[in-house]
Amino acid sequence: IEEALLFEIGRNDVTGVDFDDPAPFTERLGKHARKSSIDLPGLSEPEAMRHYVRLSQKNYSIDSGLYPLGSCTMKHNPRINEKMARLPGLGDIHPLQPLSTVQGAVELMAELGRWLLEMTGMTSVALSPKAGAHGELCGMMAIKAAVRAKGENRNIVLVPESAHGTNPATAAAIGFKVVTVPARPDGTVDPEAVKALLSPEVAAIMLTNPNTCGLFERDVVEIAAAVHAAGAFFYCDGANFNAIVGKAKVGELGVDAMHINLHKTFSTPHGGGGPGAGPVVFSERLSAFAPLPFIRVEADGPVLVENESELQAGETPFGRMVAFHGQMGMFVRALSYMLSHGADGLQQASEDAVLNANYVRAGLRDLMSQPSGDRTCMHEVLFDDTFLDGTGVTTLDFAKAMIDEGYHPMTMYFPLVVHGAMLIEPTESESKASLDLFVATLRDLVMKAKSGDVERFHQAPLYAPRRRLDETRAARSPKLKWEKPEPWSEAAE
Amino acid sequence: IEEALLFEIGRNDVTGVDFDDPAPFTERLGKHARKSSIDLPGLSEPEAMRHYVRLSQKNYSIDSGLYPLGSCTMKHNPRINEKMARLPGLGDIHPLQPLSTVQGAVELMAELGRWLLEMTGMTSVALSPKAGAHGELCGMMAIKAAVRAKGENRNIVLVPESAHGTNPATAAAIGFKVVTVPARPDGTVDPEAVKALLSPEVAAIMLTNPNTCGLFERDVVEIAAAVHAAGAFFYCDGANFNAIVGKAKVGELGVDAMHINLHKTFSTPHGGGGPGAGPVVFSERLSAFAPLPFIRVEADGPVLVENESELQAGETPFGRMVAFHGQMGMFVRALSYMLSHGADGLQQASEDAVLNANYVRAGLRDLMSQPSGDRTCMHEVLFDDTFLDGTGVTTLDFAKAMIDEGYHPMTMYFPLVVHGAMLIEPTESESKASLDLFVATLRDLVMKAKSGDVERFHQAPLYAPRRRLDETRAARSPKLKWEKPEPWSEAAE
Amino acid sequence: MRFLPHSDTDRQAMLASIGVASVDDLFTDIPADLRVHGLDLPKAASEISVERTLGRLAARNMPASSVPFFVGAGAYKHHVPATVDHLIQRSEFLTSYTPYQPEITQGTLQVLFEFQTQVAHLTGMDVANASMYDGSTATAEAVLMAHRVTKRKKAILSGGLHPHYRAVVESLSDMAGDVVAALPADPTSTEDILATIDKDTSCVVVQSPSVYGHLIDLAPIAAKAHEVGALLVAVVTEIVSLGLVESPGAQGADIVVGEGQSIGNPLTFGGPYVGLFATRQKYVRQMPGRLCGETVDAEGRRGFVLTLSTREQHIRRDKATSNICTNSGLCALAFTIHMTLLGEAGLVRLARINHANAVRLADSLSELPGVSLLNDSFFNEFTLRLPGDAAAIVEGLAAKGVLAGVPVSRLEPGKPELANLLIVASTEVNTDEDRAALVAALREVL
Amino acid sequence: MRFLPHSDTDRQAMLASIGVASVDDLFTDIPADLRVHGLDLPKAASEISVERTLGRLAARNMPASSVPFFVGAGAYKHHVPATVDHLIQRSEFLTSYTPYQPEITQGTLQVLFEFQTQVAHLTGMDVANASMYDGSTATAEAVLMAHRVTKRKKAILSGGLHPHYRAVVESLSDMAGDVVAALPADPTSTEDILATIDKDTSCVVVQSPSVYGHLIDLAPIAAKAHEVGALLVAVVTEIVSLGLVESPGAQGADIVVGEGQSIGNPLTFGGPYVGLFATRQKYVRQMPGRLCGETVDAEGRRGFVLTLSTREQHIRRDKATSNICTNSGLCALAFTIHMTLLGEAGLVRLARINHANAVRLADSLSELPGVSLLNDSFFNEFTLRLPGDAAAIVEGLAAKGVLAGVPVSRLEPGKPELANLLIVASTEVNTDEDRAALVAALREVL
Repeated sequence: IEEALLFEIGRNDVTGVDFDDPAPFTERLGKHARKSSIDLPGLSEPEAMRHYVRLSQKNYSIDSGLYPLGSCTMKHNPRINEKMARLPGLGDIHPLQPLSTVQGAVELMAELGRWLLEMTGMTSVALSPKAGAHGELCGMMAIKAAVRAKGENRNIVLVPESAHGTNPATAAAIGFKVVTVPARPDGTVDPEAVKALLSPEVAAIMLTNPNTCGLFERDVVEIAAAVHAAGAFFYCDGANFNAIVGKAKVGELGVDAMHINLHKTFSTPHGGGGPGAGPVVFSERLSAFAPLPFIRVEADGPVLVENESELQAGETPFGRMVAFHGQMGMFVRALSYMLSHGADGLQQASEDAVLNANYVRAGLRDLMSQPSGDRTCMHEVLFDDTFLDGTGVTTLDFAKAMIDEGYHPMTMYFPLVVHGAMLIEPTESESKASLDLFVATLRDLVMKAKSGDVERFHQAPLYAPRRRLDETRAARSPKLKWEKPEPWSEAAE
Repeated sequence: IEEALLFEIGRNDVTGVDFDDPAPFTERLGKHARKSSIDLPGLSEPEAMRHYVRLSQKNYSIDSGLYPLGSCTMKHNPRINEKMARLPGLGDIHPLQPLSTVQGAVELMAELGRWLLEMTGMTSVALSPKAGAHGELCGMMAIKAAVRAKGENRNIVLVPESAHGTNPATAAAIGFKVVTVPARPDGTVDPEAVKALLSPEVAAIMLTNPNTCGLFERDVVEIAAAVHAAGAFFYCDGANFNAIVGKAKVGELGVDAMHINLHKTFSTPHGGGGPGAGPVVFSERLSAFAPLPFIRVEADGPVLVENESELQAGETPFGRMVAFHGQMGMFVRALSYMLSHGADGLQQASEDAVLNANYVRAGLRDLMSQPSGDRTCMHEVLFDDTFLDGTGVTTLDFAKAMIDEGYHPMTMYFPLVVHGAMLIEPTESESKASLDLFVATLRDLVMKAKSGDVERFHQAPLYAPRRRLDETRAARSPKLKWEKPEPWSEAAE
Repeated sequence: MRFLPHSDTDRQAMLASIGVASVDDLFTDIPADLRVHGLDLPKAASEISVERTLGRLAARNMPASSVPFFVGAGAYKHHVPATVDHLIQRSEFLTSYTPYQPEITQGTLQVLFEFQTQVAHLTGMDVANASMYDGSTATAEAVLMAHRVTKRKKAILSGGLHPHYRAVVESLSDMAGDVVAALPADPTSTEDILATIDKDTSCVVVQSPSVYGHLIDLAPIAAKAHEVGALLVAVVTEIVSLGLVESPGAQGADIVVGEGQSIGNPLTFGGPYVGLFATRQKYVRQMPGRLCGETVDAEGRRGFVLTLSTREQHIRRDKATSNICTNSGLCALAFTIHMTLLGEAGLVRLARINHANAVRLADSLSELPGVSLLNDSFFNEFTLRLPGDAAAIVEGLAAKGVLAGVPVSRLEPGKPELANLLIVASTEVNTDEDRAALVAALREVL
Repeated sequence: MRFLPHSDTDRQAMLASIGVASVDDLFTDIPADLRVHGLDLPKAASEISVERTLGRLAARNMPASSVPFFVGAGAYKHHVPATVDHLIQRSEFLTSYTPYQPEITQGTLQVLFEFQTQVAHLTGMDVANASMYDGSTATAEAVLMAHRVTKRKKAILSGGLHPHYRAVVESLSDMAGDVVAALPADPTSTEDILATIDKDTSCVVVQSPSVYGHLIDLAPIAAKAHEVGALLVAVVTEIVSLGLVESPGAQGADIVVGEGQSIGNPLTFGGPYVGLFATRQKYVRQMPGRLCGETVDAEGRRGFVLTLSTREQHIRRDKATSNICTNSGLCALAFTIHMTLLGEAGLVRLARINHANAVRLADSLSELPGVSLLNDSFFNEFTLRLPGDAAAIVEGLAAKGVLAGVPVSRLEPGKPELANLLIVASTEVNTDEDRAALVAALREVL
């Protein structure tokens, strides 16, 4: 069933919100009153409800099926978290109302920080970054501030080729030069390769651990030591933290800064692309540079430090990442998730996440190819397209065929170091029965591909709200907003 | 996508709810402790979420499309009503906590009663009935009590053949004999036919107004007078009240009792079959007999009268319909709806409901047949199957074909007095654009039927979660709960 | 008005299509002198204004979750997982009608099939229907059904039956011309119901746990009833009890009715709730209410439909087994989801915590001077004899912010011998602090 | 644990399939001496327990809806229709990922297309992106974009720009080696920004209404900027103002950024909010953030996809226009639904009520002795000079249960000349009683 655009069914004189008219008054807009029409069509409440319900029905979601996007950690989003975020005492407070009236909020932020630090073994935390990439920016700004504080002028950041695109983009955004670290055949970073690149010019290395090939960087301690010995810092991309909560503390691995995607590891909902939240934990070497605002834990309770005028000795924040205090709504959800799991549950969740990924690996290893052989993975398992050689089916075709089987595809063509990569992260939320069905479906698809049933793959998806979309056309002459059709084109319809 | 039964995917040792274990204690169950297993499979929270989300996706709903079920009034269900019903002060109060701690609830019930009485022009209201049919039962019990109080022994109830099945079922449930009143060709009741049936044996007539053919009983005043002259009472089925709110007061039409379906006229959600709420309004002649509990409006505020010991002179309730005080959750939603509309909005809603039905009539009158010719209807329009004569398409086929066009079918084969009846009630919630599309779709289907494209109708629905279901097989050897498959049958699968 | 899609332009265009000049022309069947012009009610209100008005009313009530809370007697404060309330608000469940078109309502139908199975398993019966309005109306329907099955007209009601339930049965029976023999209130569980069963008896109605909290041995009553050709109707108002207590089915009940509110549904001042109704296979065609059954579609795939509707009013009219039409669909959905989340393991644990909390509370309270416990056995509710008028004491405790229970006089007014009795319930929502608060407050007011 | 589906039996079976003896065997890549065994954190908690813990924290805060509330300065208390919050919680929106697979995410994509169109129309610009984190980060990104477009490195910030926004721009520019010329705080709207614009200027950043509530005439600033080849970046933190105030686009702005929280999103102590970002067609390939574009599918049907991603980090890595990845999808959805419910008619009425309430409040407050209003023009927010320290007065009013506004010293600490200034906002949620309460309370504490 097709659903028109709002602009095709709405009318500028229809509204779905009622207001009482204000008593007469004299405007105080000066000469600034709007002269032009805005052209914003409205819908009555029943029409709006139906429009957005029907649109929603064109979406895939975790709640309706397995969502094996590697590196994205699409896990169950508990509704208790949503309920807690909507408590008036948490959802209906203003960031600038007197601090005396929001002490519960400050306590909540302090508590969230305590959990994050215990899980990571780090020293301090910046809660304000708004998403993972924003957390990276925060971490790298702290590193730049630390480099400056030492009076040094290091302008190189090392990034492995398997890294998320945000890593080089972040480093570049604040003027660093990005140098790529080559990967070993199995996708991990070779400490020798790092050492070869280290120099007094190097400010930091940005490493994802577990890495984007689903492997734990087994030489991480050696790399960290070398980086520190060279006077540089170790930034860790925490996107894959879900694999190691309660299993390893990054502070003990030598990390100086790591962002944590609350919307991955701690289940705040992805919402079709956000909002996220990207708190950054710091080692002792970087703690002083954490941005404003931050929570200072004092003897008689936590204090929210907002301005430079409130700083104490040893506090040298590099500035501010964002207006206000960060993603409180996500803090509530994440803390609700953490409290629910507890220490035991968090560890169990990581174990089950890793168990599930390996179970999928075990179910597919005989039919699908792994770039560095069949070895134990962390919370996601990486395949390449070797097994499709000669079939005429590409990774993209294979992924789109999964849609027709009722599944969201896995992450494709990432990491870039692997040809035709397929990165599967089932997460701990999936039951054995769910994984069994998933594995059976994929096995069936592989057999179909190998048996020459190619058309099915090239045509896929057939059973989705849309067939494959023409992305080239979209980019060639971008149509980014609705335009009223010309009268003649209406007549032609 | 298929979804298994809970009993096929659940496990008795899995749970989606955590509890802290109680400290050791000594059981006080006597000899009554359960000895046998219950056999109740559980699901973890993510599994349960997915199971029920996927099941929901197999349902049609108002929020996803027009739902033109005649006599059912499937209108928009505002979410503000849901929000209000969940205020702790309204949703989280116990029916037996001290009345001093629930005065807001009592006030709300009184306020709801005030609105209902003003809209109907009646004298008193019984809020406790749990649904429309339960309201009918309440009304007829009050009538029986009134008959008894007069020392009479009337045991006949007159019911038109076009009535809902609940009318005769209700009368019969409390020992009345049901006598059918024939309809005039246009579906309305002939006062002469009523007069012919009236006798000292007749306790009441049960009339639906507007009637189930979508017509206002134009002789209702004359009928009421005749009924009253014969010493009988006039029960009005209020299922179609949505057509006349703010347009006519049933009290002024001579009605003695009428139930009001809060889940129809006042938009409390149908919920896949309930819960409803069926308050009954009474004329002065019946008010004394209204059941316990009821609200007595006293000088210093409303009082909830729960027991006979609290009665005042002139209060002679016939008993009690239900434990506690009725459907408070529905009272909140209905009052929220009424407050939102106000006097002006309620009248406008009825006008728009009637306007929409007549607009559909106007759009289809040249192609579809109306049993008593093309005349103005109230909030629903009735067609018969004459227009399908000779096509090989039945009313059922036609309705199922609507499913393939993305619509819920209209009410079929009701009222029984019309052959192959199709009763369409769009309600006031539908926009002109929505009705235009609906009319165009039905016109297209009629043309297709007349052009001999019969197979499409016989096969329908093709694009629904299920094709037509075998109802005979279901009834022949009823399978009303899940049974574990025999081992050999598992092996055979 | 935000709920009405038409602009005035739309309305004019539509009137023109219909061929009338004004909306009034559509209402000409209503006699002109009876046409209403304006109601004496307020004008339309914005959403903000509606929230203010209802918020003000809500603020005049004392919510269960805001205080130590021990009120039961047929409705119980349990914790409902957020998942339940989220799922029942999905448009596809909330705004769907009775599943008369099974091809596009398999969601509702499969849920009802799961509900029927869960209720049958819980009660230990063969079949259950797709819900009734509530426990009290289910009980009245059970009595009518027993009359149909036995072709007798006399029901015996135990003195442990909830007085509201008794009143509902009596009111309907009175109108229908049937006989009800109701035993006196039985707060000590000492009545001799066996002695009242005779050859005219169609059914014996026994509640366990009784309204006073006593667990009743149903087996001998079933045996005696069956001996004379009568049925045993077992009533359960606290369905959580079945996690720990033997099922009525296992004890010989012929019909089990109950109130399902405890699972999945909020208190909401008494409604909407969900009535449970289960019986033996042989009586299935005498059951009231909707039934969902399994079948196959035209392609042979499993599917579900409403079935055996020849029992129902929309087919059989005055010959129907009941006049019921609307059931408690959404409450049944909440029940099923909550029960699915619990599973057997969770239900047993929930029941155990309820029982543990009640045992601890009973022990603490009965140590207070002048307070005595009337129960030998109980689940999560028991009856105390207080050294004074229970209603007055409850009011005194409410003023201190503790909701202590239901005075028996609220249900059985005008009986001085019951005036000092208090029914106290404790569930998983009560903390140690709640219990301590009640004990302390009661000590003060006594 | 309720979120984890496996029973121990399941786990054992899975380990066997994998071919390892224990879960520990899956973690052998972590050096043994660094393996953690137990965290110093509490054990798993039931849902009831989580509700108690977080409820206790919530109870220590004073919610906006519980008191007369006049706090603004970049975040505003508006009424969000229940429909909005219901729809954004639908599983299909809430638990979906970034729409990288357009065939099965047309719902999210069409909403983003509607969002982009609404934002473009509101701001009077050609194109808008699919949202940023919030207004402050959108402003920082706008400055970076202006640097890219003009190939200059100096941004001029008006003294009416929200101090937090200024700090965010300064922090990032400092790190990137760019120049920021920030004018002093301008509570009286008397700065001469035109004089500061020179040939090195890449952009002028002006907020209207300013953080002090003044409406700013953007046209002359745009003219002067364009004269020297610089861009005008207009900042709107109260998007409702655009219902009554001329759009920045109509006044010549080149980039419009804003905070969209006011429409559809709760206060939530500052986040998550939704950043708006719109610009001229010619700069579209220099924009940061996601863009949704129209296209067709293999059958020629209209559909939507994320497009122009060659600007983005996941393709261009260190050459991307921004490092942004996650946006504010769900908040943008809330914005779009609320804006759709409002429509132009509703937005204008909403804006009018806001303005009316603020005008009435300003008039009442400025009559108090020693209180003066600094604004000639304003929308729903204005600045007062009080006869004493504003922060202390606000604390005093909070103790009386009135949240009166934002003392300028909260945003600009350590500047004695600003210490007596108070920024006061009033929206449609304020009643006559709220206003009277503020006036009365302020009269008392002065």
